[in-house]
Amino acid sequence: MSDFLASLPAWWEVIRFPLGAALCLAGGLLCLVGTVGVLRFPDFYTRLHAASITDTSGATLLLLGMAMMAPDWMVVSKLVAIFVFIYLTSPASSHAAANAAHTAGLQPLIGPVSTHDKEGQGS
Amino acid sequence: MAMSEPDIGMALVNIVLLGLLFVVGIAIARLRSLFAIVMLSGIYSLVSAVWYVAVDAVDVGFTEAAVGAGMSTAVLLGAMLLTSRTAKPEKSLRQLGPLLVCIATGIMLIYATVDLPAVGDPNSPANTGVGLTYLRVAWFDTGIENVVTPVLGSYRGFDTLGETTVVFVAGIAVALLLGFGERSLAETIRNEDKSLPKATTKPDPENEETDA
Amino acid sequence: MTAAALIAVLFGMLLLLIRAIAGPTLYDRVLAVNSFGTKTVLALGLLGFVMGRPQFLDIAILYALINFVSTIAILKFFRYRSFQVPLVRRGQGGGNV
Amino acid sequence: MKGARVAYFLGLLVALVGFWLGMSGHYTPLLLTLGAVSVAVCLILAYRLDIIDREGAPYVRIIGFALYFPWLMKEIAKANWTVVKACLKAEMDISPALVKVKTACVTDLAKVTFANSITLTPGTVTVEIEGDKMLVHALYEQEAQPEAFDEMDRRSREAADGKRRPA
Repeated sequence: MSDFLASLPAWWEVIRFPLGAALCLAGGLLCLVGTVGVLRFPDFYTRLHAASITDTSGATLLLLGMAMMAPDWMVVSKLVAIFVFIYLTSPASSHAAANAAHTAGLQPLIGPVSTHDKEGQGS
Repeated sequence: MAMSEPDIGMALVNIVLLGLLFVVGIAIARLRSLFAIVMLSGIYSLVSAVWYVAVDAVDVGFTEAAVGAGMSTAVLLGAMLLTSRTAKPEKSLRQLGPLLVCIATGIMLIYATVDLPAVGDPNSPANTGVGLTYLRVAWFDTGIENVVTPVLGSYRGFDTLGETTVVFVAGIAVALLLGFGERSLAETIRNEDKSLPKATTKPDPENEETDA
Repeated sequence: MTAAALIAVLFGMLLLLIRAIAGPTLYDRVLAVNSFGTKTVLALGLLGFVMGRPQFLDIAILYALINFVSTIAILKFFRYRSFQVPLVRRGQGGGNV
Repeated sequence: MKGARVAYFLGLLVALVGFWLGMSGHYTPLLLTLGAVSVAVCLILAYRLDIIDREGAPYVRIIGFALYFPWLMKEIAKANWTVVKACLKAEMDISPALVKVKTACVTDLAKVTFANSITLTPGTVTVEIEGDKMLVHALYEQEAQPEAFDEMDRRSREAADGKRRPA
Protein backbone atom coordinates (compact mmCIF):
# COMPACT_ATOMS: atom_id res chain seq x y z
CA MET A 1 0.00 0.00 0.00
CA SER A 2 2.73 2.43 0.96
CA ASP A 3 4.45 1.35 -2.20
CA PHE A 4 1.44 2.37 -4.21
CA LEU A 5 1.16 5.71 -2.43
CA ALA A 6 4.83 6.45 -3.02
CA SER A 7 4.52 5.80 -6.73
CA LEU A 8 1.29 7.77 -7.01
CA PRO A 9 2.92 11.15 -7.87
CA ALA A 10 4.92 9.52 -10.66
CA TRP A 11 1.81 7.87 -12.04
CA TRP A 12 -0.03 11.13 -11.77
CA GLU A 13 2.65 12.91 -13.79
CA VAL A 14 2.28 10.29 -16.51
CA ILE A 15 -1.49 10.18 -16.79
CA ARG A 16 -2.46 13.77 -16.11
CA PHE A 17 -1.80 15.05 -19.61
CA PRO A 18 -3.80 12.41 -21.53
CA LEU A 19 -6.55 12.50 -18.93
CA GLY A 20 -6.71 16.28 -18.92
CA ALA A 21 -6.73 16.45 -22.70
CA ALA A 22 -9.50 13.83 -22.84
CA LEU A 23 -11.57 15.85 -20.36
CA CYS A 24 -10.97 18.98 -22.42
CA LEU A 25 -12.09 17.18 -25.56
CA ALA A 26 -15.23 15.92 -23.83
CA GLY A 27 -15.97 19.46 -22.61
CA GLY A 28 -15.42 20.87 -26.09
CA LEU A 29 -17.79 18.31 -27.56
CA LEU A 30 -20.39 19.15 -24.91
CA CYS A 31 -20.08 22.80 -25.89
CA LEU A 32 -20.71 21.75 -29.47
CA VAL A 33 -23.77 19.72 -28.41
CA GLY A 34 -25.16 22.71 -26.54
CA THR A 35 -24.72 24.82 -29.64
CA VAL A 36 -26.51 22.24 -31.76
CA GLY A 37 -29.36 22.50 -29.26
CA VAL A 38 -29.32 26.30 -29.58
CA LEU A 39 -29.68 25.87 -33.33
CA ARG A 40 -32.35 23.18 -33.27
CA PHE A 41 -34.72 24.12 -30.48
CA PRO A 42 -37.88 25.89 -31.56
CA ASP A 43 -38.09 29.01 -29.41
CA PHE A 44 -36.06 31.34 -27.28
CA TYR A 45 -36.81 29.79 -23.88
CA THR A 46 -35.90 26.28 -24.97
CA ARG A 47 -32.70 27.58 -26.57
CA LEU A 48 -31.80 29.03 -23.19
CA HIS A 49 -31.76 25.50 -21.76
CA ALA A 50 -29.44 24.27 -24.47
CA ALA A 51 -27.10 27.22 -23.94
CA SER A 52 -26.79 26.37 -20.27
CA ILE A 53 -25.13 23.05 -21.16
CA THR A 54 -22.13 25.07 -22.32
CA ASP A 55 -22.18 27.13 -19.16
CA THR A 56 -22.31 24.20 -16.76
CA SER A 57 -21.01 20.84 -17.85
CA GLY A 58 -18.97 22.04 -20.82
CA ALA A 59 -17.20 24.70 -18.78
CA THR A 60 -16.72 22.36 -15.82
CA LEU A 61 -15.13 19.60 -17.85
CA LEU A 62 -12.94 22.00 -19.81
CA LEU A 63 -11.70 23.81 -16.71
CA LEU A 64 -11.14 20.51 -14.90
CA GLY A 65 -9.11 19.19 -17.81
CA MET A 66 -7.09 22.39 -17.95
CA ALA A 67 -6.48 22.24 -14.20
CA MET A 68 -5.08 18.72 -14.61
CA MET A 69 -2.63 19.93 -17.22
CA ALA A 70 -1.69 23.07 -15.29
CA PRO A 71 2.03 23.53 -14.65
CA ASP A 72 1.70 25.31 -11.30
CA TRP A 73 -0.78 26.34 -8.63
CA MET A 74 -1.10 29.86 -9.93
CA VAL A 75 -2.78 28.59 -13.07
CA VAL A 76 -5.07 26.37 -11.02
CA SER A 77 -6.14 29.32 -8.88
CA LYS A 78 -6.93 31.33 -11.99
CA LEU A 79 -8.97 28.44 -13.38
CA VAL A 80 -10.85 28.25 -10.08
CA ALA A 81 -11.55 31.99 -10.36
CA ILE A 82 -12.94 31.51 -13.88
CA PHE A 83 -15.06 28.59 -12.64
CA VAL A 84 -16.50 30.67 -9.81
CA PHE A 85 -17.19 33.60 -12.13
CA ILE A 86 -18.98 31.42 -14.66
CA TYR A 87 -21.06 29.69 -12.00
CA LEU A 88 -22.02 32.97 -10.38
CA THR A 89 -22.71 34.99 -13.52
CA SER A 90 -24.22 32.55 -16.00
CA PRO A 91 -27.48 31.93 -14.09
CA ALA A 92 -27.77 35.67 -13.50
CA SER A 93 -27.47 36.49 -17.19
CA SER A 94 -29.74 33.59 -18.21
CA HIS A 95 -32.34 34.81 -15.77
CA ALA A 96 -31.92 38.39 -16.98
CA ALA A 97 -32.46 37.30 -20.58
CA ALA A 98 -35.51 35.17 -19.73
CA ASN A 99 -36.96 37.88 -17.52
CA ALA A 100 -36.45 40.61 -20.13
CA ALA A 101 -38.09 38.44 -22.80
CA HIS A 102 -40.98 37.58 -20.50
CA THR A 103 -41.48 41.20 -19.48
CA ALA A 104 -41.46 42.25 -23.11
CA GLY A 105 -44.27 39.79 -23.75
CA LEU A 106 -42.48 37.09 -25.69
CA GLN A 107 -44.72 34.06 -25.23
CA PRO A 108 -43.06 30.70 -24.74
CA LEU A 109 -44.04 27.66 -26.72
CA ILE A 110 -46.04 25.39 -24.45
CA GLY A 111 -46.85 21.72 -24.79
CA PRO A 112 -45.33 18.90 -26.82
CA VAL A 113 -43.40 20.05 -29.85
CA SER A 114 -44.04 18.21 -33.06
CA THR A 115 -40.95 16.74 -34.61
CA HIS A 116 -41.61 17.89 -38.14
CA ASP A 117 -40.68 21.51 -37.68
CA LYS A 118 -38.55 23.17 -40.22
CA GLU A 119 -35.58 22.77 -37.90
CA GLY A 120 -36.37 19.15 -37.17
CA GLN A 121 -33.86 16.82 -38.68
CA GLY A 122 -35.96 13.69 -38.41
CA SER A 123 -36.39 12.02 -41.75
CA MET B 1 7.04 32.13 -30.70
CA ALA B 2 4.40 29.55 -31.21
CA MET B 3 3.99 30.34 -34.86
CA SER B 4 7.60 29.75 -35.80
CA GLU B 5 7.32 26.00 -35.58
CA PRO B 6 4.93 24.41 -38.04
CA ASP B 7 2.05 23.36 -35.83
CA ILE B 8 -1.00 22.00 -37.56
CA GLY B 9 -3.26 22.60 -34.57
CA MET B 10 -2.40 26.29 -34.34
CA ALA B 11 -2.70 26.62 -38.10
CA LEU B 12 -6.22 25.18 -37.98
CA VAL B 13 -7.10 27.46 -35.08
CA ASN B 14 -5.90 30.47 -37.05
CA ILE B 15 -7.87 29.40 -40.09
CA VAL B 16 -11.07 28.91 -38.10
CA LEU B 17 -10.66 32.23 -36.31
CA LEU B 18 -10.03 34.17 -39.51
CA GLY B 19 -12.94 32.34 -41.14
CA LEU B 20 -15.16 33.41 -38.25
CA LEU B 21 -14.01 37.01 -38.66
CA PHE B 22 -14.76 36.83 -42.37
CA VAL B 23 -18.27 35.45 -41.82
CA VAL B 24 -19.03 38.10 -39.19
CA GLY B 25 -17.75 40.86 -41.47
CA ILE B 26 -19.91 39.71 -44.38
CA ALA B 27 -22.93 39.37 -42.09
CA ILE B 28 -22.44 42.89 -40.72
CA ALA B 29 -22.28 44.24 -44.25
CA ARG B 30 -25.41 42.37 -45.35
CA LEU B 31 -27.74 42.72 -42.36
CA ARG B 32 -30.29 45.53 -42.05
CA SER B 33 -31.31 45.23 -38.40
CA LEU B 34 -29.07 47.62 -36.50
CA PHE B 35 -29.43 45.67 -33.25
CA ALA B 36 -28.13 42.54 -34.93
CA ILE B 37 -25.23 44.56 -36.29
CA VAL B 38 -24.34 45.84 -32.82
CA MET B 39 -24.44 42.29 -31.46
CA LEU B 40 -22.30 41.03 -34.32
CA SER B 41 -19.77 43.79 -33.81
CA GLY B 42 -19.47 42.59 -30.22
CA ILE B 43 -18.87 39.08 -31.54
CA TYR B 44 -16.29 40.49 -33.97
CA SER B 45 -14.42 42.03 -31.06
CA LEU B 46 -14.52 38.77 -29.12
CA VAL B 47 -13.15 36.74 -32.02
CA SER B 48 -10.50 39.26 -32.97
CA ALA B 49 -9.29 39.42 -29.37
CA VAL B 50 -8.93 35.63 -29.33
CA TRP B 51 -7.00 35.92 -32.54
CA TYR B 52 -4.71 38.59 -31.07
CA VAL B 53 -3.90 36.20 -28.25
CA ALA B 54 -3.29 33.45 -30.79
CA VAL B 55 -0.70 35.61 -32.58
CA ASP B 56 1.01 36.57 -29.29
CA ALA B 57 -0.32 40.10 -28.92
CA VAL B 58 -1.82 39.65 -25.49
CA ASP B 59 -1.86 43.32 -24.54
CA VAL B 60 -3.76 44.23 -27.72
CA GLY B 61 -6.15 41.40 -26.91
CA PHE B 62 -6.71 42.91 -23.47
CA THR B 63 -7.53 46.30 -24.97
CA GLU B 64 -9.83 44.79 -27.56
CA ALA B 65 -11.63 42.82 -24.86
CA ALA B 66 -12.20 45.83 -22.64
CA VAL B 67 -12.95 48.44 -25.29
CA GLY B 68 -14.36 46.46 -28.19
CA ALA B 69 -16.50 43.86 -26.47
CA GLY B 70 -17.46 45.79 -23.36
CA MET B 71 -17.55 49.51 -23.93
CA SER B 72 -18.27 49.93 -27.62
CA THR B 73 -21.29 47.61 -27.52
CA ALA B 74 -22.83 49.79 -24.83
CA VAL B 75 -21.96 53.00 -26.67
CA LEU B 76 -23.33 51.69 -29.96
CA LEU B 77 -26.55 50.66 -28.25
CA GLY B 78 -26.83 54.13 -26.77
CA ALA B 79 -26.27 55.60 -30.23
CA MET B 80 -28.91 53.24 -31.65
CA LEU B 81 -31.38 54.68 -29.17
CA LEU B 82 -31.09 58.03 -30.95
CA THR B 83 -31.76 56.72 -34.45
CA SER B 84 -33.96 54.15 -36.11
CA ARG B 85 -33.73 50.40 -35.69
CA THR B 86 -33.09 49.37 -39.26
CA ALA B 87 -30.71 50.62 -41.91
CA LYS B 88 -32.15 51.84 -45.18
CA PRO B 89 -31.03 49.75 -48.12
CA GLU B 90 -28.48 51.67 -50.11
CA LYS B 91 -28.58 51.91 -53.89
CA SER B 92 -26.16 49.43 -55.37
CA LEU B 93 -24.48 52.11 -57.42
CA ARG B 94 -23.61 54.07 -54.29
CA GLN B 95 -22.08 50.99 -52.69
CA LEU B 96 -19.44 51.01 -55.39
CA GLY B 97 -17.40 53.86 -53.90
CA PRO B 98 -16.93 52.35 -50.42
CA LEU B 99 -16.21 48.97 -52.00
CA LEU B 100 -13.43 50.51 -54.10
CA VAL B 101 -11.99 52.26 -51.02
CA CYS B 102 -12.03 48.94 -49.11
CA ILE B 103 -10.33 47.07 -51.93
CA ALA B 104 -7.69 49.79 -52.35
CA THR B 105 -6.95 49.81 -48.61
CA GLY B 106 -6.71 46.03 -48.58
CA ILE B 107 -4.31 46.02 -51.49
CA MET B 108 -2.14 48.64 -49.82
CA LEU B 109 -2.08 46.68 -46.56
CA ILE B 110 -1.12 43.48 -48.34
CA TYR B 111 1.57 45.42 -50.21
CA ALA B 112 2.87 46.72 -46.88
CA THR B 113 3.12 43.24 -45.37
CA VAL B 114 5.79 42.37 -47.94
CA ASP B 115 8.19 44.68 -46.13
CA LEU B 116 7.50 43.22 -42.68
CA PRO B 117 10.31 41.23 -41.08
CA ALA B 118 9.76 37.54 -40.39
CA VAL B 119 8.40 36.60 -36.99
CA GLY B 120 11.28 36.40 -34.52
CA ASP B 121 13.83 37.85 -36.95
CA PRO B 122 16.84 38.97 -34.83
CA ASN B 123 17.66 41.76 -37.28
CA SER B 124 14.22 43.32 -37.31
CA PRO B 125 13.93 46.91 -35.99
CA ALA B 126 11.93 45.72 -32.98
CA ASN B 127 14.76 43.46 -31.88
CA THR B 128 17.73 45.72 -32.58
CA GLY B 129 16.68 49.21 -31.47
CA VAL B 130 15.41 50.53 -28.21
CA GLY B 131 13.27 47.44 -27.53
CA LEU B 132 16.28 45.36 -26.64
CA THR B 133 17.49 48.02 -24.23
CA TYR B 134 14.13 48.03 -22.51
CA LEU B 135 14.28 44.26 -22.18
CA ARG B 136 17.72 44.53 -20.57
CA VAL B 137 17.20 47.36 -18.13
CA ALA B 138 13.48 47.33 -17.30
CA TRP B 139 13.76 44.79 -14.53
CA PHE B 140 16.62 46.59 -12.77
CA ASP B 141 15.03 50.00 -13.14
CA THR B 142 11.54 49.22 -11.94
CA GLY B 143 11.24 45.68 -10.63
CA ILE B 144 8.09 44.94 -12.64
CA GLU B 145 8.21 41.61 -14.45
CA ASN B 146 5.98 42.43 -17.41
CA VAL B 147 8.08 44.59 -19.75
CA VAL B 148 5.10 46.32 -21.31
CA THR B 149 4.06 47.86 -17.99
CA PRO B 150 7.32 49.75 -17.20
CA VAL B 151 7.65 50.83 -20.82
CA LEU B 152 4.17 52.35 -20.82
CA GLY B 153 4.09 53.54 -17.24
CA SER B 154 7.66 54.67 -16.73
CA TYR B 155 9.76 55.17 -19.84
CA ARG B 156 6.88 56.63 -21.82
CA GLY B 157 5.02 58.00 -18.83
CA PHE B 158 4.15 61.40 -20.32
CA ASP B 159 3.07 59.79 -23.56
CA THR B 160 0.77 57.44 -21.67
CA LEU B 161 -0.56 60.31 -19.58
CA GLY B 162 -1.47 62.16 -22.76
CA GLU B 163 -3.13 59.08 -24.23
CA THR B 164 -5.11 58.48 -21.07
CA THR B 165 -6.27 62.09 -21.08
CA VAL B 166 -7.41 61.80 -24.69
CA VAL B 167 -9.31 58.59 -23.96
CA PHE B 168 -10.87 60.12 -20.86
CA VAL B 169 -11.98 63.22 -22.74
CA ALA B 170 -13.39 61.07 -25.52
CA GLY B 171 -15.30 58.98 -22.98
CA ILE B 172 -16.73 62.08 -21.31
CA ALA B 173 -17.71 63.49 -24.70
CA VAL B 174 -19.50 60.29 -25.68
CA ALA B 175 -21.27 60.17 -22.33
CA LEU B 176 -22.39 63.78 -22.77
CA LEU B 177 -23.58 63.18 -26.33
CA LEU B 178 -25.46 59.95 -25.62
CA GLY B 179 -26.54 60.99 -22.17
CA PHE B 180 -25.93 58.40 -19.52
CA GLY B 181 -26.89 60.93 -16.87
CA GLU B 182 -30.05 62.30 -15.33
CA ARG B 183 -30.97 64.71 -18.10
CA SER B 184 -30.24 62.32 -20.89
CA LEU B 185 -30.76 63.38 -24.46
CA ALA B 186 -32.59 60.13 -25.06
CA GLU B 187 -35.11 61.01 -22.39
CA THR B 188 -35.63 64.45 -23.89
CA ILE B 189 -36.28 62.95 -27.30
CA ARG B 190 -38.70 60.42 -25.87
CA ASN B 191 -40.64 63.17 -24.12
CA GLU B 192 -40.78 65.12 -27.34
CA ASP B 193 -42.07 62.00 -29.04
CA LYS B 194 -44.83 61.73 -26.52
CA SER B 195 -45.84 65.38 -26.72
CA LEU B 196 -45.83 65.44 -30.51
CA PRO B 197 -48.15 62.66 -31.61
CA LYS B 198 -47.11 60.85 -34.77
CA ALA B 199 -43.97 62.93 -35.20
CA THR B 200 -41.51 60.10 -35.66
CA THR B 201 -43.02 56.81 -34.64
CA LYS B 202 -40.21 54.43 -34.12
CA PRO B 203 -40.98 50.85 -35.07
CA ASP B 204 -41.04 48.69 -32.01
CA PRO B 205 -37.99 46.44 -31.97
CA GLU B 206 -39.69 43.42 -30.47
CA ASN B 207 -42.58 43.27 -32.89
CA GLU B 208 -40.42 44.11 -35.81
CA GLU B 209 -37.88 41.49 -34.90
CA THR B 210 -40.43 38.81 -34.11
CA ASP B 211 -42.11 39.21 -37.44
CA ALA B 212 -38.88 38.72 -39.32
CA MET C 1 -5.99 16.56 -28.25
CA THR C 2 -6.22 19.95 -26.52
CA ALA C 3 -6.07 21.51 -29.96
CA ALA C 4 -8.99 19.29 -30.99
CA ALA C 5 -10.96 20.53 -27.99
CA LEU C 6 -10.13 24.11 -28.97
CA ILE C 7 -11.30 23.51 -32.51
CA ALA C 8 -14.52 21.92 -31.21
CA VAL C 9 -15.18 25.05 -29.15
CA LEU C 10 -14.40 27.25 -32.16
CA PHE C 11 -16.85 25.29 -34.30
CA GLY C 12 -19.40 25.76 -31.57
CA MET C 13 -18.76 29.49 -31.92
CA LEU C 14 -19.28 29.21 -35.66
CA LEU C 15 -22.65 27.50 -35.17
CA LEU C 16 -23.70 30.09 -32.60
CA LEU C 17 -22.90 32.75 -35.16
CA ILE C 18 -25.67 31.30 -37.33
CA ARG C 19 -28.10 31.78 -34.46
CA ALA C 20 -26.85 35.33 -33.89
CA ILE C 21 -27.31 36.20 -37.56
CA ALA C 22 -30.63 34.39 -37.99
CA GLY C 23 -32.27 35.75 -34.85
CA PRO C 24 -35.29 35.79 -35.09
CA THR C 25 -35.98 37.75 -31.90
CA LEU C 26 -33.51 40.13 -30.32
CA TYR C 27 -33.31 37.93 -27.24
CA ASP C 28 -32.01 35.09 -29.37
CA ARG C 29 -29.22 37.37 -30.46
CA VAL C 30 -28.44 38.39 -26.89
CA LEU C 31 -28.41 34.73 -25.89
CA ALA C 32 -26.11 33.89 -28.78
CA VAL C 33 -23.70 36.69 -27.87
CA ASN C 34 -23.71 35.68 -24.21
CA SER C 35 -23.04 32.05 -25.01
CA PHE C 36 -20.43 33.17 -27.50
CA GLY C 37 -18.72 35.06 -24.70
CA THR C 38 -18.65 32.00 -22.44
CA LYS C 39 -17.16 29.99 -25.28
CA THR C 40 -14.60 32.75 -25.84
CA VAL C 41 -13.51 32.50 -22.21
CA LEU C 42 -13.07 28.75 -22.56
CA ALA C 43 -11.34 29.10 -25.93
CA LEU C 44 -8.89 31.63 -24.52
CA GLY C 45 -8.03 29.30 -21.66
CA LEU C 46 -7.53 26.40 -24.05
CA LEU C 47 -5.47 28.60 -26.37
CA GLY C 48 -3.02 29.24 -23.55
CA PHE C 49 -2.60 25.49 -23.07
CA VAL C 50 -2.29 24.77 -26.79
CA MET C 51 0.39 27.43 -27.12
CA GLY C 52 2.14 26.13 -24.02
CA ARG C 53 1.73 29.32 -22.04
CA PRO C 54 -1.18 28.97 -19.60
CA GLN C 55 -0.08 32.13 -17.78
CA PHE C 56 -2.30 34.15 -20.08
CA LEU C 57 -5.44 33.07 -18.28
CA ASP C 58 -5.86 36.62 -16.92
CA ILE C 59 -7.40 37.68 -20.19
CA ALA C 60 -9.94 34.86 -19.87
CA ILE C 61 -10.87 36.14 -16.42
CA LEU C 62 -11.25 39.64 -17.83
CA TYR C 63 -13.54 38.23 -20.49
CA ALA C 64 -15.69 36.36 -18.02
CA LEU C 65 -16.31 39.66 -16.25
CA ILE C 66 -16.83 41.81 -19.35
CA ASN C 67 -19.19 39.28 -20.88
CA PHE C 68 -21.42 39.37 -17.84
CA VAL C 69 -21.39 43.14 -17.61
CA SER C 70 -22.18 43.66 -21.28
CA THR C 71 -25.01 41.10 -21.26
CA ILE C 72 -26.60 42.77 -18.27
CA ALA C 73 -26.07 46.19 -19.86
CA ILE C 74 -27.77 45.13 -23.10
CA LEU C 75 -30.74 43.56 -21.33
CA LYS C 76 -31.10 46.47 -18.95
CA PHE C 77 -31.01 48.78 -21.92
CA PHE C 78 -33.81 46.92 -23.63
CA ARG C 79 -35.87 46.69 -20.53
CA TYR C 80 -35.60 50.29 -19.49
CA ARG C 81 -34.49 52.00 -22.72
CA SER C 82 -31.63 53.62 -20.87
CA PHE C 83 -28.55 52.73 -18.91
CA GLN C 84 -29.69 54.36 -15.71
CA VAL C 85 -32.36 53.52 -13.16
CA PRO C 86 -35.80 52.74 -14.57
CA LEU C 87 -37.03 55.80 -16.35
CA VAL C 88 -40.00 54.24 -18.05
CA ARG C 89 -42.45 52.19 -16.13
CA ARG C 90 -43.61 48.94 -17.62
CA GLY C 91 -46.18 49.29 -20.38
CA GLN C 92 -45.51 52.97 -20.90
CA GLY C 93 -43.22 54.93 -23.13
CA GLY C 94 -41.35 53.14 -25.88
CA GLY C 95 -43.62 50.27 -26.73
CA ASN C 96 -44.25 47.22 -24.62
CA VAL C 97 -40.90 47.09 -22.90
CA MET D 1 -25.03 44.30 14.62
CA LYS D 2 -21.66 45.94 14.99
CA GLY D 3 -19.98 42.57 15.38
CA ALA D 4 -21.69 41.25 12.28
CA ARG D 5 -20.44 44.16 10.22
CA VAL D 6 -16.90 43.55 11.41
CA ALA D 7 -17.31 39.91 10.40
CA TYR D 8 -18.51 40.90 6.90
CA PHE D 9 -15.63 43.36 6.65
CA LEU D 10 -13.09 40.71 7.63
CA GLY D 11 -14.66 38.23 5.22
CA LEU D 12 -14.35 40.70 2.36
CA LEU D 13 -10.78 41.51 3.37
CA VAL D 14 -9.76 37.84 3.40
CA ALA D 15 -11.49 37.23 0.07
CA LEU D 16 -9.80 40.20 -1.62
CA VAL D 17 -6.36 39.35 -0.23
CA GLY D 18 -6.78 35.73 -1.28
CA PHE D 19 -7.89 36.79 -4.75
CA TRP D 20 -4.94 39.13 -5.16
CA LEU D 21 -2.42 36.55 -3.96
CA GLY D 22 -3.97 33.91 -6.21
CA MET D 23 -3.87 36.12 -9.30
CA SER D 24 -0.53 37.87 -8.90
CA GLY D 25 2.19 35.26 -8.58
CA HIS D 26 4.92 37.82 -7.87
CA TYR D 27 5.62 38.35 -4.21
CA THR D 28 8.29 41.07 -4.17
CA PRO D 29 7.93 43.88 -1.61
CA LEU D 30 7.03 46.48 -4.25
CA LEU D 31 4.23 44.40 -5.75
CA LEU D 32 2.93 43.33 -2.37
CA THR D 33 2.69 47.00 -1.39
CA LEU D 34 0.79 47.77 -4.58
CA GLY D 35 -1.53 44.85 -3.88
CA ALA D 36 -2.15 46.06 -0.33
CA VAL D 37 -2.98 49.52 -1.66
CA SER D 38 -5.44 48.13 -4.20
CA VAL D 39 -7.14 45.94 -1.59
CA ALA D 40 -7.42 48.97 0.71
CA VAL D 41 -8.94 51.08 -2.08
CA CYS D 42 -11.46 48.32 -2.82
CA LEU D 43 -12.44 48.12 0.84
CA ILE D 44 -12.82 51.89 1.12
CA LEU D 45 -14.96 51.96 -2.01
CA ALA D 46 -17.12 49.10 -0.73
CA TYR D 47 -17.55 50.95 2.57
CA ARG D 48 -18.49 54.17 0.80
CA LEU D 49 -20.96 52.29 -1.39
CA ASP D 50 -22.39 50.74 1.77
CA ILE D 51 -22.28 47.21 0.38
CA ILE D 52 -20.46 45.57 3.27
CA ASP D 53 -23.47 43.64 4.48
CA ARG D 54 -24.89 40.14 4.35
CA GLU D 55 -25.37 40.17 0.59
CA GLY D 56 -22.27 42.12 -0.35
CA ALA D 57 -19.93 39.84 1.59
CA PRO D 58 -21.66 36.49 2.12
CA TYR D 59 -18.44 34.79 3.13
CA VAL D 60 -19.77 33.95 6.58
CA ARG D 61 -22.01 31.32 5.02
CA ILE D 62 -19.28 29.80 2.91
CA ILE D 63 -19.36 26.45 4.72
CA GLY D 64 -23.06 26.09 4.04
CA PHE D 65 -22.52 26.79 0.37
CA ALA D 66 -19.56 24.43 0.26
CA LEU D 67 -21.76 21.65 1.62
CA TYR D 68 -24.55 22.52 -0.80
CA PHE D 69 -22.38 22.65 -3.90
CA PRO D 70 -21.61 18.92 -4.36
CA TRP D 71 -25.31 18.09 -4.25
CA LEU D 72 -25.97 20.84 -6.80
CA MET D 73 -23.21 19.48 -9.04
CA LYS D 74 -24.84 16.05 -8.94
CA GLU D 75 -28.20 17.53 -9.92
CA ILE D 76 -26.54 19.55 -12.70
CA ALA D 77 -24.85 16.43 -14.06
CA LYS D 78 -28.15 14.53 -14.11
CA ALA D 79 -30.02 17.38 -15.76
CA ASN D 80 -27.23 17.86 -18.28
CA TRP D 81 -27.59 14.30 -19.43
CA THR D 82 -31.31 14.84 -20.06
CA VAL D 83 -30.76 18.01 -22.06
CA VAL D 84 -27.86 16.56 -24.05
CA LYS D 85 -30.11 13.68 -25.06
CA ALA D 86 -32.85 16.14 -25.98
CA CYS D 87 -30.41 18.12 -28.13
CA LEU D 88 -29.15 15.12 -30.03
CA LYS D 89 -32.36 13.16 -30.56
CA ALA D 90 -33.31 12.99 -34.21
CA GLU D 91 -36.98 13.21 -33.30
CA MET D 92 -37.41 16.16 -31.00
CA ASP D 93 -39.66 15.19 -28.10
CA ILE D 94 -39.52 18.18 -25.79
CA SER D 95 -42.64 19.56 -24.15
CA PRO D 96 -41.81 22.94 -22.65
CA ALA D 97 -43.97 24.28 -19.86
CA LEU D 98 -44.22 27.19 -17.48
CA VAL D 99 -44.50 26.07 -13.87
CA LYS D 100 -45.24 28.15 -10.77
CA VAL D 101 -43.01 27.13 -7.87
CA LYS D 102 -43.66 28.27 -4.32
CA THR D 103 -40.54 28.65 -2.22
CA ALA D 104 -40.14 28.50 1.53
CA CYS D 105 -37.08 30.73 1.43
CA VAL D 106 -37.46 33.96 3.35
CA THR D 107 -34.29 35.98 2.97
CA ASP D 108 -33.24 37.40 -0.37
CA LEU D 109 -29.95 35.51 -0.29
CA ALA D 110 -31.78 32.19 0.06
CA LYS D 111 -34.19 33.10 -2.73
CA VAL D 112 -31.33 34.05 -5.02
CA THR D 113 -29.54 30.80 -4.19
CA PHE D 114 -32.66 28.80 -4.99
CA ALA D 115 -33.43 30.71 -8.21
CA ASN D 116 -29.84 30.48 -9.40
CA SER D 117 -29.76 26.76 -8.63
CA ILE D 118 -32.87 26.29 -10.75
CA THR D 119 -31.34 28.28 -13.58
CA LEU D 120 -27.99 26.52 -13.34
CA THR D 121 -29.68 23.15 -13.74
CA PRO D 122 -30.10 22.74 -17.47
CA GLY D 123 -33.69 22.19 -18.44
CA THR D 124 -35.13 24.72 -16.02
CA VAL D 125 -34.86 28.51 -16.01
CA THR D 126 -36.31 30.92 -13.50
CA VAL D 127 -38.21 33.47 -15.51
CA GLU D 128 -39.67 35.67 -12.82
CA ILE D 129 -39.59 36.03 -9.05
CA GLU D 130 -42.40 37.74 -7.20
CA GLY D 131 -42.58 37.42 -3.44
CA ASP D 132 -42.33 33.71 -2.67
CA LYS D 133 -43.53 32.52 -6.08
CA MET D 134 -41.25 31.80 -8.98
CA LEU D 135 -42.15 31.27 -12.59
CA VAL D 136 -40.01 28.48 -13.98
CA HIS D 137 -39.71 27.52 -17.62
CA ALA D 138 -38.91 23.84 -18.05
CA LEU D 139 -37.92 21.77 -21.02
CA TYR D 140 -39.91 18.71 -19.96
CA GLU D 141 -43.28 19.24 -18.40
CA GLN D 142 -43.41 15.87 -16.63
CA GLU D 143 -40.10 16.42 -14.85
CA ALA D 144 -40.87 19.89 -13.59
CA GLN D 145 -43.80 19.43 -11.26
CA PRO D 146 -43.62 21.82 -8.31
CA GLU D 147 -42.78 18.95 -5.93
CA ALA D 148 -39.58 18.26 -7.88
CA PHE D 149 -38.08 21.47 -6.55
CA ASP D 150 -38.83 20.80 -2.88
CA GLU D 151 -35.48 19.25 -2.04
CA MET D 152 -33.54 21.96 -3.83
CA ASP D 153 -35.60 24.54 -2.00
CA ARG D 154 -34.86 22.98 1.37
CA ARG D 155 -31.17 22.57 0.68
CA SER D 156 -30.62 26.06 -0.67
CA ARG D 157 -32.46 27.47 2.32
CA GLU D 158 -30.17 25.55 4.64
CA ALA D 159 -27.13 26.67 2.67
CA ALA D 160 -28.02 30.35 2.81
CA ASP D 161 -29.74 30.64 6.17
CA GLY D 162 -28.55 27.71 8.21
CA LYS D 163 -30.73 25.09 9.82
CA ARG D 164 -31.72 27.05 12.87
CA ARG D 165 -34.35 29.13 11.12
CA PRO D 166 -37.67 27.32 11.01
CA ALA D 167 -39.15 28.88 7.89
